[in-house]
Amino acid sequence: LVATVPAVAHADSVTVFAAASMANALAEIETGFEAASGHDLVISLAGSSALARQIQQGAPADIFISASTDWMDVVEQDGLIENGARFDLVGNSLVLVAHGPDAALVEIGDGFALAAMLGDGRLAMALVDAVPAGIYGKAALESLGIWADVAPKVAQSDNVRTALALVATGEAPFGIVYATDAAAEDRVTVVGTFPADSHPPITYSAADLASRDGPAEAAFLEYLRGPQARVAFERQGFTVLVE
Amino acid sequence: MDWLGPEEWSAVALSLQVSFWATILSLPLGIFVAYALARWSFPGKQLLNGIVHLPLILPPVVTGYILLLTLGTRGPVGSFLADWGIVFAFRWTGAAVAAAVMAFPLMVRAIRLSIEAVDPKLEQASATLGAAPVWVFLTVTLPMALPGIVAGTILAFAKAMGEFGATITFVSNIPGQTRTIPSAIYAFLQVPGGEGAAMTLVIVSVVVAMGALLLSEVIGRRVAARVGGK
Amino acid sequence: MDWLGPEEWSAVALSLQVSFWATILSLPLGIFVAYALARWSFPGKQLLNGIVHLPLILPPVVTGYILLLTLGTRGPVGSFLADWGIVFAFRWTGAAVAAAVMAFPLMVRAIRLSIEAVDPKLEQASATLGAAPVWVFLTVTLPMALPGIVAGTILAFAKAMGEFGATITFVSNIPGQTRTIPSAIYAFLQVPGGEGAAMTLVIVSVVVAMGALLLSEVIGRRVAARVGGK
Amino acid sequence: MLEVSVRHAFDGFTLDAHFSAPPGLTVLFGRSGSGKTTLVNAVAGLLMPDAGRIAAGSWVLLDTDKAIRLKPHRRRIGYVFQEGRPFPHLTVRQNLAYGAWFAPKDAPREDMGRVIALLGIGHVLDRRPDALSGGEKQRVAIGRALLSAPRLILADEPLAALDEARKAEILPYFERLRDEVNIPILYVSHSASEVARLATTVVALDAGRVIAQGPAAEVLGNPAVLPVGAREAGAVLEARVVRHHADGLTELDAGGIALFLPLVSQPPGSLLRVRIAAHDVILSRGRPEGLSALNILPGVVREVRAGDGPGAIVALDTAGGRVLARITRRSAATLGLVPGMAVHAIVKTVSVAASDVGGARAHRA
Amino acid sequence: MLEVSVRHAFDGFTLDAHFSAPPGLTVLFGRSGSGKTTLVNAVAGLLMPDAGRIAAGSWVLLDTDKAIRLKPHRRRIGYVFQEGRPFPHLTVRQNLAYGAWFAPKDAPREDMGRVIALLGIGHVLDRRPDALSGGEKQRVAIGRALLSAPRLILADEPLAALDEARKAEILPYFERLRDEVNIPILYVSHSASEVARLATTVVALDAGRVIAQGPAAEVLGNPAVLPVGAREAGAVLEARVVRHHADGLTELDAGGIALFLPLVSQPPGSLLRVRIAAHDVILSRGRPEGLSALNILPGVVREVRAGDGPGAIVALDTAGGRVLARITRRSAATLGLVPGMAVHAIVKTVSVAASDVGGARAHRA
Ligand SMILES: Nc1ncnc2c1ncn2[C@@H]1O[C@H](COP(=O)(O)OP(=O)(O)OP(=O)(O)O)[C@@H](O)[C@H]1O
Ligand SMILES: Nc1ncnc2c1ncn2[C@@H]1O[C@H](COP(=O)(O)OP(=O)(O)OP(=O)(O)O)[C@@H](O)[C@H]1O
Ligand SMILES: [Mg+2]
Ligand SMILES: [Mg+2]
Repeated sequence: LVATVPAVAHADSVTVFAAASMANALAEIETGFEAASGHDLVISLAGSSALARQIQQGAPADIFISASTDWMDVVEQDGLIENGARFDLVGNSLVLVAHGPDAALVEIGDGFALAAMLGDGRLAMALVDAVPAGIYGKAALESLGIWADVAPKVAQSDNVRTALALVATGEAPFGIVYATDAAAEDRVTVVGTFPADSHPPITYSAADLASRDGPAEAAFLEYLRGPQARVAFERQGFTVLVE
Repeated sequence: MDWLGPEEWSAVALSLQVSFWATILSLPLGIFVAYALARWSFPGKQLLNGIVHLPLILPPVVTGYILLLTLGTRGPVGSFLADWGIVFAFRWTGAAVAAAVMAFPLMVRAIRLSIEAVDPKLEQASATLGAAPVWVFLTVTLPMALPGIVAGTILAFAKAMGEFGATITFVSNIPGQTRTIPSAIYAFLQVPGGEGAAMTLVIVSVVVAMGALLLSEVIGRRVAARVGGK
Repeated sequence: MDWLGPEEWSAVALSLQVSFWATILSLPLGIFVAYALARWSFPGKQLLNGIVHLPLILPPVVTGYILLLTLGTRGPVGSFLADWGIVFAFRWTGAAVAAAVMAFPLMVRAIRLSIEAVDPKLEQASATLGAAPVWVFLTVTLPMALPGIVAGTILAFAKAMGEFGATITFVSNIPGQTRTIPSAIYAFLQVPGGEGAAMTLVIVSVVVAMGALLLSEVIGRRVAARVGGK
Repeated sequence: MLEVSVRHAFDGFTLDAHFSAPPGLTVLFGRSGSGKTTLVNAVAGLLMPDAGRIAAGSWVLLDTDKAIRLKPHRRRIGYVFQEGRPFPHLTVRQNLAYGAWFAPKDAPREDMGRVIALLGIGHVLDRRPDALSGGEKQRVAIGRALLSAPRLILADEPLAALDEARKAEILPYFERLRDEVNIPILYVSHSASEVARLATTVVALDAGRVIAQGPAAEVLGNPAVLPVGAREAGAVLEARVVRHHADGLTELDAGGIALFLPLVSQPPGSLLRVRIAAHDVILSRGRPEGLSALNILPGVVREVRAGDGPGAIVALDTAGGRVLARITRRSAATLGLVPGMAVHAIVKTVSVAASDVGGARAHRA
Repeated sequence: MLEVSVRHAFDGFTLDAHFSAPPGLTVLFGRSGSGKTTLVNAVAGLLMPDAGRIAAGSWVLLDTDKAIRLKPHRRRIGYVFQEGRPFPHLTVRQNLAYGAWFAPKDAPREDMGRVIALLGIGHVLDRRPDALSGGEKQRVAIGRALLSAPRLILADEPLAALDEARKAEILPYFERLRDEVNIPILYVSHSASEVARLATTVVALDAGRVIAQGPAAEVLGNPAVLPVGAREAGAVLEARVVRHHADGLTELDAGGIALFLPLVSQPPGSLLRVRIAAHDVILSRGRPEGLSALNILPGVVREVRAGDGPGAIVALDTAGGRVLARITRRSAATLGLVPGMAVHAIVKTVSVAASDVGGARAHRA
């Protein structure tokens, strides 16, 4: 049971614990960063809750990118973040998707007739009390005053991708997912976008963890804020929040 | 009992219901498949064996997704069944199907092992006494394999109680319909500070499953005493 | 083979490594526990039986979380072991532990069933011939229970290959360290466009597990022929 | 008429046996490992032989040439296995009732109570076989087969595990099956007295082949072919019951010669088969006087055959039939026995033991 | 000296047996279900009885009063099970070698090749028990027990599944174990000839209790206590080999009386035990002439005991020892037998059969 992380003379490595929904963007960033810096980037992708708990339990992570600000708060309260080294990385928006390539668009506003549109069908969402996309979606429906009507028709998945799959397969006629996910799925149509003020801002935040500091870590934080990373995030449909 | 809210109680009741039916209804097929694998040789036997084990090998999400694609209302099997009024999507019946599929390999393995342990000489004796194969099976093989059937059933029940990934992927999490204990626990664990509520449910599910386990041990001991000698 | 990138190959290799060690190293304990449950009666037997079945009953996330809390670097057992240089947290060894724990009930049940099917009269015969209990076990019980041991091992291996929830919760999803096939599949499924890559991995894991299964059937048939009569 | 012709090769053992058995009870006789169980299994359908034909009259159980291979459960066989094989998960009572569940409802049926009483297993009916003694298990196995309303009984050393007294109780039952119920029986046995008493026909097996077959008297009277040693030679006489005497003896008439036996239950007039073991016969030149032996059969020496050892078999024609005497070569010389010489065969009453007396079923078939 | 005292209650059956056996071979004799196997299991340690004490000399196997309960594997017992119980997962060869693996390395050991030859299982050594005949399985079980270098042999009807010829081959082996190797043997048997030949002591069981015990001659010579029917009564004489004759007979001397037997292998001078079954003896008032029987023992009637049936047992003191004759009451009356009367016992040479001759081991212990 020997640690297998090799000690490389010059190149350093940095371990990033990141929400799984960042996988594509981070894959692109990894290639760019490793080429540019010569450092090694290790990315562990899982749910934010699992990652946060692991960090609490002493995971060898240098940087945490959370899809939920709540879990970032937890990590911060435990004093696991280097002072001030937390920042909002990217944002996302919430959309209503419908099954089929050419569903009619709808106007999303106060009291819009989502419940009626659903009929006997289900509204696919991520877990509304647990998973960020679900929490945001519920908040949006509440602020639009239709949660009470819609709630009995909601089918909650353990993550937003499964919710999307339910719509894609037609199992559910509508779903609430991130714009980033909806964009890449041909079998669904984005029929509307929730107003940004209808839910708390959807923010992926990043933090430098209070662990070992090395040159690679600093370099990566720098890269994350840099232009190449911005391109990568935007290509996946995120809005970049760092200046 | 105020330490469990009504939603949690409904999750507990639903889990029991789902696990019970998942287990009971898959038992006949489980016995049949176990017997076929234990005693017959036929083309495609290894394929059948592989398919039975698939849910064990695949990540539950994948199994759930496959179920969704086939048994969903738009899926080939699902749409056919829907014409007959049998719908699994977003119903507790779908949760039962998911649990049954996930538990099936465990059930089959246990039963198969027990069937393989039945001495064919006793089956022969039964045949000479005029019992047609189906009667040999019912009067000798099946009762002699009871320990494995009990074990397989309990294993399947326990697995069904704990099944989460395939269930939530296939039938989502709808309170009162498909929100089983594991779904509820998962949800609690996703939010900071939810550990306490999750732990309560963990305890409930452990107690229930332990009860089933104890019952099975008692039945198992009776059965073993009856099958005798062993 | 260019249809799998180096990261995926490393996940495949890691899964094999993790499953292999998880299975092999838990086998002796599995046999011991199965024997104890099958043949001894002792206070706390039902408790042991319950604990063994726990990972089946609990959602994998919970099991993973419990492992994280106990075997993590800050956990009571983990920190103790760390003093001895044994670290599970965020290592492939931890993934192996998670897989072993999750697969353990399946392994124990299969072996236990087979041990229960061994005729105690043969064990008695062995004892009269001078074999001390441990030798009775090694020369009679164990070889006669081989079909169940093979079945249990393969079941455990298959389960280990498919294990995901507890693993990712306990040891995260670190490429080359703890990213097994199921974790990789999960990561692919969390982003748009990852389905193709996920499917490739699903196929690889199915092929590997089917290979193991076929092997076990072949071994099983040999063993059954040797144990004879059955 | 049961016709059996079976060829089957195991690794290291080949069974190649052909015989036809007239109605009644056919004993398979042969050393351990000679293929008796294998042959019986083939008849039961538990072994599908490489080639062969098995038929009971027009009822064909197996004909590999015609690809007829009746499944065991269609053969309606009552098979008493050598190892018993009671069902461990059923009580003795359920074991006994088992066969009846599958028998045609109109099949002639033995009375359960009678069989239980006969086998002496009334006190264990509610136990499982695991809590039975070896002999009790075997008796349950016998009962189970008998109660299944079989069309053919196969019994593989059914009485080997039993004591003499118990054997003596059960043997008459097999006789009754043979004579009254008229079920063909294939019966494996090592015991000459069982053979003599029960067999209509004896088939002697050795190394998988039939080395002798024929009526019991003939095969057992022929020490040259008898596979298990000359001790078992003997003759079987037919005799009719004359009367039962008050002192517990039954007087029989064998072709005009009076024979005295311990009381047998058959009424006067019935025909019996009486086995006289060759080694129980003493020969005397003159009519002996003042002996405790009651049965003295005058006869004429037909043949004197000296064996390898010190013994000789003397075949003797009496009015009751052929009698064999096994004496020493020295005695044969001393008495000057030659064919044609008149001698007396002395047989102690009690030498004709209970288990050697059977209801007669002529082996003329 | 093997002392056994065991009390154990099953549901519906209670074993309450006490006996002490001198060195040599002790036969347990009794009807099916009388408790023989249960008793043997208690000695082997497979059944821990409710109460009891079992000791071989100073070596205590069980003493419930002192809470001594030796584990079976510490008892060094060679147990031939009634059902054989060969290990199905081992070849015959491995089965035979099994016991040797656990025997102390310096324990006196039988020669494997010899045992294999004796049992006639050389051709099946590489097979698994499943491919053996019933008798072959039993022979493997015997071999396995004998080759385990045991300090005590328990044999539960070891020869029941075997034919006469095979029995005759194996019996001398048990004699040798009894006499030369000096291992105490507890031997369950239904066969009077086995008992007579082998037994130093006979323990007769009935319904879980010892109803008679003592030297073989005494128990077998006492039809009143013999549990399995009067047919088995007989006397055992000790005789010394005088010479072997060219015509295949061996002349013995039993207290001055010449006895002729088929050739026995013991050299002149050896002491033999010869069983004469009561039903093989004919009594004559005068000295008979012109008979084929070679053995004529003059004697004096000691006792005439009439049984329930038509038979009577006549005990007769001859120079060679007590001889029993089973005759009819009618003959007894006809001959006017009364104690003190001089008669001749006529025994056919060959009535003293091979399996009834044993190397002598006096039962004086
Ligand atoms: N586990 C048990 N429970 C109840 N009764 C039992 C049990 N085992 C044996 N018996 C009874 O004890 C009696 C003696 O059994 P045992 O096996 O000692 O007989 P045995 O003398 O060996 O007979 P056999 O010659 O038929 O083998 C039988 O009546 C049997 O039914
Ligand atoms: N499956 C098998 N494979 C190889 N040989 C076998 C198989 N079954 C039986 N034999 C052999 O065939 C021969 C005949 O066996 P069978 O059981 O018919 O003998 P048997 O006459 O019934 O003897 P017994 O009186 O000992 O029961 C034996 O030598 C046995 O070893
Ligand atoms: Mg046989
Ligand atoms: Mg017994």
